[in-house]
Amino acid sequence: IIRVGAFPNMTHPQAMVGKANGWFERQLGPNVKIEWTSFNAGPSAIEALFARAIDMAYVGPNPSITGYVRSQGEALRIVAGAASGGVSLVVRNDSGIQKPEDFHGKRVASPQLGNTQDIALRAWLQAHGLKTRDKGGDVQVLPIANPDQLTLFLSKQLDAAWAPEPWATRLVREGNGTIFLDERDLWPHGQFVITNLIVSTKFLHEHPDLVKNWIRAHVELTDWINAHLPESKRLINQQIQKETGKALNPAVLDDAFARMSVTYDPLRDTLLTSARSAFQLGFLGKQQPDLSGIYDLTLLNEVLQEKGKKALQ
Amino acid sequence: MKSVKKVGKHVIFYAALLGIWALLAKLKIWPSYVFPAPLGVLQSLRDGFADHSFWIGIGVSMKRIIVGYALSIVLGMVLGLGVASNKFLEETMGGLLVSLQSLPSICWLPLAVLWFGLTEKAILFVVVMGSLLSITIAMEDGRTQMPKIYRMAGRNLGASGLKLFWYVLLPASLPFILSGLKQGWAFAWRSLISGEMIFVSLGLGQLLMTGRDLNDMSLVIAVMILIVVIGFIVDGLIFRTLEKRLQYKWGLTSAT
Amino acid sequence: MKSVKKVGKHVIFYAALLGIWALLAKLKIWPSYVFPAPLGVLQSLRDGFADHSFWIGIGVSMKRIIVGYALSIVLGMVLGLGVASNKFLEETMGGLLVSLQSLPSICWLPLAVLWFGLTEKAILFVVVMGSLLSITIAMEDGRTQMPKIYRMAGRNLGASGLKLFWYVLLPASLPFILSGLKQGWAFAWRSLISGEMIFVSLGLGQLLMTGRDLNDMSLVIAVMILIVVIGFIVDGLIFRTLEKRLQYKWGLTSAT
Amino acid sequence: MTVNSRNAFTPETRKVQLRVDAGGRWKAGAAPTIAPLRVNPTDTAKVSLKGISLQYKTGNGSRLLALDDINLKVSPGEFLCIVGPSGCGKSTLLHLIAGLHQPSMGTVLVDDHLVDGPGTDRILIFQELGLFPWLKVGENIEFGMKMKGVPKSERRERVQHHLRLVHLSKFKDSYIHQLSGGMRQRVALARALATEPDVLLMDEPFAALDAQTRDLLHDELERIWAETGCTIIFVTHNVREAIRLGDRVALLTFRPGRVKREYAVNLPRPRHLEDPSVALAAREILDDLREEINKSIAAEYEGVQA
Amino acid sequence: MTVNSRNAFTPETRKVQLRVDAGGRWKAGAAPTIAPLRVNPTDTAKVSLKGISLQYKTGNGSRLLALDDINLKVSPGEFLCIVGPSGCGKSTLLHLIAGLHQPSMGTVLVDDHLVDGPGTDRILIFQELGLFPWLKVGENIEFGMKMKGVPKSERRERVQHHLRLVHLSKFKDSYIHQLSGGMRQRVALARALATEPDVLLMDEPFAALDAQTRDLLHDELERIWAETGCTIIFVTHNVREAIRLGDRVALLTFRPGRVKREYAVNLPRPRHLEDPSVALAAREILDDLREEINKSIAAEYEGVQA
Ligand SMILES: Nc1ncnc2c1ncn2[C@@H]1O[C@H](COP(=O)(O)OP(=O)(O)OP(=O)(O)O)[C@@H](O)[C@H]1O
Ligand SMILES: Nc1ncnc2c1ncn2[C@@H]1O[C@H](COP(=O)(O)OP(=O)(O)OP(=O)(O)O)[C@@H](O)[C@H]1O
Ligand SMILES: [Mg+2]
Ligand SMILES: [Mg+2]
Repeated sequence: IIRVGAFPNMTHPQAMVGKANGWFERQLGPNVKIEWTSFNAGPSAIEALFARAIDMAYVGPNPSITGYVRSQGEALRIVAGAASGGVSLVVRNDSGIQKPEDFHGKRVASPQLGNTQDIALRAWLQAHGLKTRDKGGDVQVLPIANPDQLTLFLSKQLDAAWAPEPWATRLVREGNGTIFLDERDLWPHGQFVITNLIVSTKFLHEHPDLVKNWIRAHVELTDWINAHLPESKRLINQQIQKETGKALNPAVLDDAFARMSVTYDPLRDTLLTSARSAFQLGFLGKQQPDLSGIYDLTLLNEVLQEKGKKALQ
Repeated sequence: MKSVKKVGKHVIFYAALLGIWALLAKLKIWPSYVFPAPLGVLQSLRDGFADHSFWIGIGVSMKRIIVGYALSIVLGMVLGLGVASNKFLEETMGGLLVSLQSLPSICWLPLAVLWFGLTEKAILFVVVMGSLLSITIAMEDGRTQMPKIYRMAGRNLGASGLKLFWYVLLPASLPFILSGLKQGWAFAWRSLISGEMIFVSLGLGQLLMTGRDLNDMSLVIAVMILIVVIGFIVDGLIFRTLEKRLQYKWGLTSAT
Repeated sequence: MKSVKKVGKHVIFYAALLGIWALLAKLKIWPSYVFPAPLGVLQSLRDGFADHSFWIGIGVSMKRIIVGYALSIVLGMVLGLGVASNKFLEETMGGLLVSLQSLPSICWLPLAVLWFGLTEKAILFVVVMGSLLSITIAMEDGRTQMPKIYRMAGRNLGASGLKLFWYVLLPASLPFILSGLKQGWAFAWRSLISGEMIFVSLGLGQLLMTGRDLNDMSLVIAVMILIVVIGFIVDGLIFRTLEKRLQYKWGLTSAT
Repeated sequence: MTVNSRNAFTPETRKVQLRVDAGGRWKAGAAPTIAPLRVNPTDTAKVSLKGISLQYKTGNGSRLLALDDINLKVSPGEFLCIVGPSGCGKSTLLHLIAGLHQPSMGTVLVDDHLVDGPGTDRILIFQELGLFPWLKVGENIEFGMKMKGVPKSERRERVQHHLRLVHLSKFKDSYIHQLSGGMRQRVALARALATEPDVLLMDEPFAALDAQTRDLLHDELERIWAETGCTIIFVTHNVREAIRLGDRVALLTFRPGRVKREYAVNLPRPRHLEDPSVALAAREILDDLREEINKSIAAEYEGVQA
Repeated sequence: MTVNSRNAFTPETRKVQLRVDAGGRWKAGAAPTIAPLRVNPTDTAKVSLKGISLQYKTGNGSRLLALDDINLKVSPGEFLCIVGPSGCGKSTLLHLIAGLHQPSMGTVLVDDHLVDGPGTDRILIFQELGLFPWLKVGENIEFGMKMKGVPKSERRERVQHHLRLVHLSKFKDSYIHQLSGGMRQRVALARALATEPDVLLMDEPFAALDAQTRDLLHDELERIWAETGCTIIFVTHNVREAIRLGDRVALLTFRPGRVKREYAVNLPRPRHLEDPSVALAAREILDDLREEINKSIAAEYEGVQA
């Protein structure tokens, strides 16, 4: 048995497609039973992992880090990447923002205090010489749940938002916004992690073969998705519809997908960089967390080697 | 005759509500994404029922709420009995009931997952934790605020211990318990919605979450309407019936 | 003497709870990051108070809960009066009270943001919507389930309309209202926690959310303890005092 | 020696008259004491009940006829006592006059106006008292005046006065549950008297009082009645008390309640409960009553066999 | 002609004896009717109160002494009536014997056992009745037997029997609020009698009944008492009723309640309420009572001036 968690969300493409077309079942064979659980948010998934209710999960980098730190490195390991990109800074069209300096005195939202986007936003502002209110400056950073961001865009109470997909696209389409900045532009090679695959340490030790098989299927599926994008998007939407009762607008899905990429590369550096700036901004506690052990890419590299692909560090 | 008139009143009332709503939506004070018109919500309702997601949602959630609520009542009463019968428990637990009941369901989620894993039981646990104490509070209030004469008469006629509780204290505090059952029902629903956030599980809570996550206000309102309608039916079938019976027995309504 | 004994009982009770908790944590059935030991929570409490975040959280949340709860009571009573005095409202609204109260706070968040933006008012709105109907339900129950003789005696002595409500129906249903106030208090807290999730607003709800987002169980439990302690104090200072007064007046306690 | 009662009440309109003969003994049933009922149509009545009947709903749709075709006229300033077997509908009748129930048939007129609700002109002392537990004794007595809008200083004075009347000054600040049964009854009495109604409806107001206290309160009630000229309808199960107080006594039949007979009480006031004349007068009514009770027992056995 | 009461009660232990002389008239206060109280220490008492006093808490810490140093012995099978002014502590006394309150001082013994709680051997008919509104009349009557564990078939029979006794067979399935005041009182009576207690404590059980019904129930009560040999302590404000029923009448003083005097009633049974001998006997007690009431009125005026 292997129990896997994921979100019914487009940033979890492998999970969505895999569930929809039974990819993992096929690849892992009839002896392995797969139990999927869908979560609405990272903390619940980590909670479930902590409680040993699941063995494996597709989650964002932020919950992975907190989960790792919180358990003093005991509970989990990142074993592969899943998706990259898909985050943008959207400004409201009539907010008058044209260039970074225009952010003075504006209200900018991030989804949650101290999460990846929040940190990226703060770091970006800092890099452009803008100070947030809590540091004595005049840019107001407001952690607000994504749906509320849209409402506030519409009621003109918010000037900009650092938002993940599909929200960035919806802010553009429905909230009268424009992409001011695609976060990919800030990173080397235009890639940074948005979703990765974590495994409970215990499970990893007890069933390395299962995990390895999973990673193999995961890598193959990633390649398949990239080769069959329209089909994949259809499957993703179908699966989202099935789980939440509501499909995404296909146009939104298309736009959003264009701003992200599906990859098995965990993009280790981007996570560590992000964690570093998080610490510098005062999150993640008083001591610099030691994230050295968060990755366990041995299995991924073995798989890649088998396939004759380049190993990752 | 009378019931025709009553139905008429209801029709007028809901028509008026709908009218105001439609008017507000027409005025376009707020964009329709945030303040959808009745038609949009109707569309959502139709869609939801058409693709079965509402039927499934209602079925799944109703099952959970019924089981969870029933458990709450039983456990709430058992706890109430415990508090009532044990002076030590009364003095210590008694003062904690309200404050424990104030804890939001979100506090119980981690424990639910920890103890029950990702199962229906975890959701039930959240529902039970959310409404159980509400029943106990009502029982306590009933027990301490009912006329003293009933307890005295019961004891005088030889009731004591469990018998006194079951045959005297409980029925004598029924008006309070009934009120508590209503409040408990509301707590149970709210907790269920929280509980269904543990993992994606098809219930109405999930639909509500989806609506909110997608900022799809028509969906949110459609689910709200479902919850209200279910509540209305349950209220009418169960609480009002119980109340009427009680009012008849106790002579709280006019008899002419 | 008596109060010394009572304090003693409390000490024993809480010590026992703490003991069980410590024992469970010691046994390491669950890893400490899911089931923290008392010491870990104590550490969180100390940290929280040391960096003032708990003080601020308590202050901010207390202010909101007091204002919101007070508003709920007033509005709940006004609505209760409306329902009580108007047959049309009674027949139509009356049946909706419980089901509307069942709507989780999450339903009100979008409206709160829409109408009040990111202000304190939005949070207060959520609190009020969360607890207001609970008070109204209690008033309705009190009004319909109190002994008929009080209403008859009041009318006989010349009370009618608002006077009847204020001088007879309200005091006569006070036992129910008191019970409703407790339930309303619990609803208010839960709604506050939801409301504080709208935006970062320093309150205890925010702290709880942070704890949950960071999977920091010690922080979650620390905040839970704060909420329980606040509830305990409020319960003791307000509800118990009111209850004792009422019990004394109505002669519900032993007089010897 | 025939003595007319104090107030302007015409004995001819009554069915039965009770008189004392020269020797101070009662002659009951003798020719002159029974006169046909002649109602003068121009009589202004304070309270008049016309063809009143009332049904109570009992379980699953069945009904109980509590009062059946009651016709009664009470003149202004009259003191009418109502007696009858337990459960015959006396309290129900007072509720109707107080406007707390609506009759199933017939009309209740007070001052020739149709009664369709309570009014401060008619105050009822409930058999169950209906004191307010959330108010102190003094506040209970004050309540009716407060509702009427009597100014505060006057209210305070009248509360004091009525407290003294019922011997409860010391209990002004007590709550109801701190009183004994008889004390509660006296509070209810004081509460009703303090509002100074036109029509006072009293439902066994002295049932829980000891003999002496009741005697004293009889005197007080009589005095107040004489002073204020109010109309009193007084329900009691104590026939002597009815004769002690009433200008007229109406006897109700066993379920359903009908007016079986009315007695004009032509005894000089002040009367006393232990007066032989009162006792003697009570005999006749008691005999009548006995007949009714026997009916109830017959009904009982019939009920069991049915 | 001195007639001893029916049961084995020694008249020497009473302070005052009421007798009827050969002419059927009362001699009260004459030398032989007053005898010093001689309590036989070996007497087995069914109920004995020793130095009982009871304080009620009233507002802000003050206290009201309701009973003060009550000493009373009730022999097995005795019928003791207690009379006294309103608010003197009669109900309180019964509550104490029933074990519903604890005395502030002194002890209550029943069968030489200390009373520290209610017991099914002592059933009290409350002045406020305390019927259960959630139960039907029949179920109310059944309640005590159910608690005692009487088997169902027997219960049903006894319910029927007692319903008939109080003439309420037709109301078996009614709820309490559907009954009149007097009917409720009869239900309470039936409920108490149905449990067949050793000691029956009755707090003005007939206060709301019409004269005839009360007469009938007096007879029934007397019959049951004679048949079962139970001990009855009967509180009433009606002195005649006390003499009609009691072997002995204890008169309590006005607040605080003390035993002012005890009267042995040496009248032949069956007695009747309207017997001249009963009326005559009542006189003496009434005079005593009057004294107490006057005290209460004096206290009243004092209270107002203070
Ligand atoms: N709320 C009610 N519902 C049904 N029946 C009722 C109700 N109230 C009274 N009754 C019935 O109506 C009849 C008359 O009751 P009522 O209280 O008027 O009698 P009453 O003459 O005052 O008797 P009592 O002297 O015992 O007080 C009784 O048979 C009683 O059972
Ligand atoms: N719960 C109480 N708290 C305070 N005082 C009380 C309480 N109950 C009774 N009392 C007082 O105790 C005294 C005796 O009351 P009790 O009811 O025993 O009188 P009673 O003899 O039964 O009078 P009645 O004939 O009027 O029923 C009264 O003065 C009363 O005010
Ligand atoms: Mg009556
Ligand atoms: Mg009493």
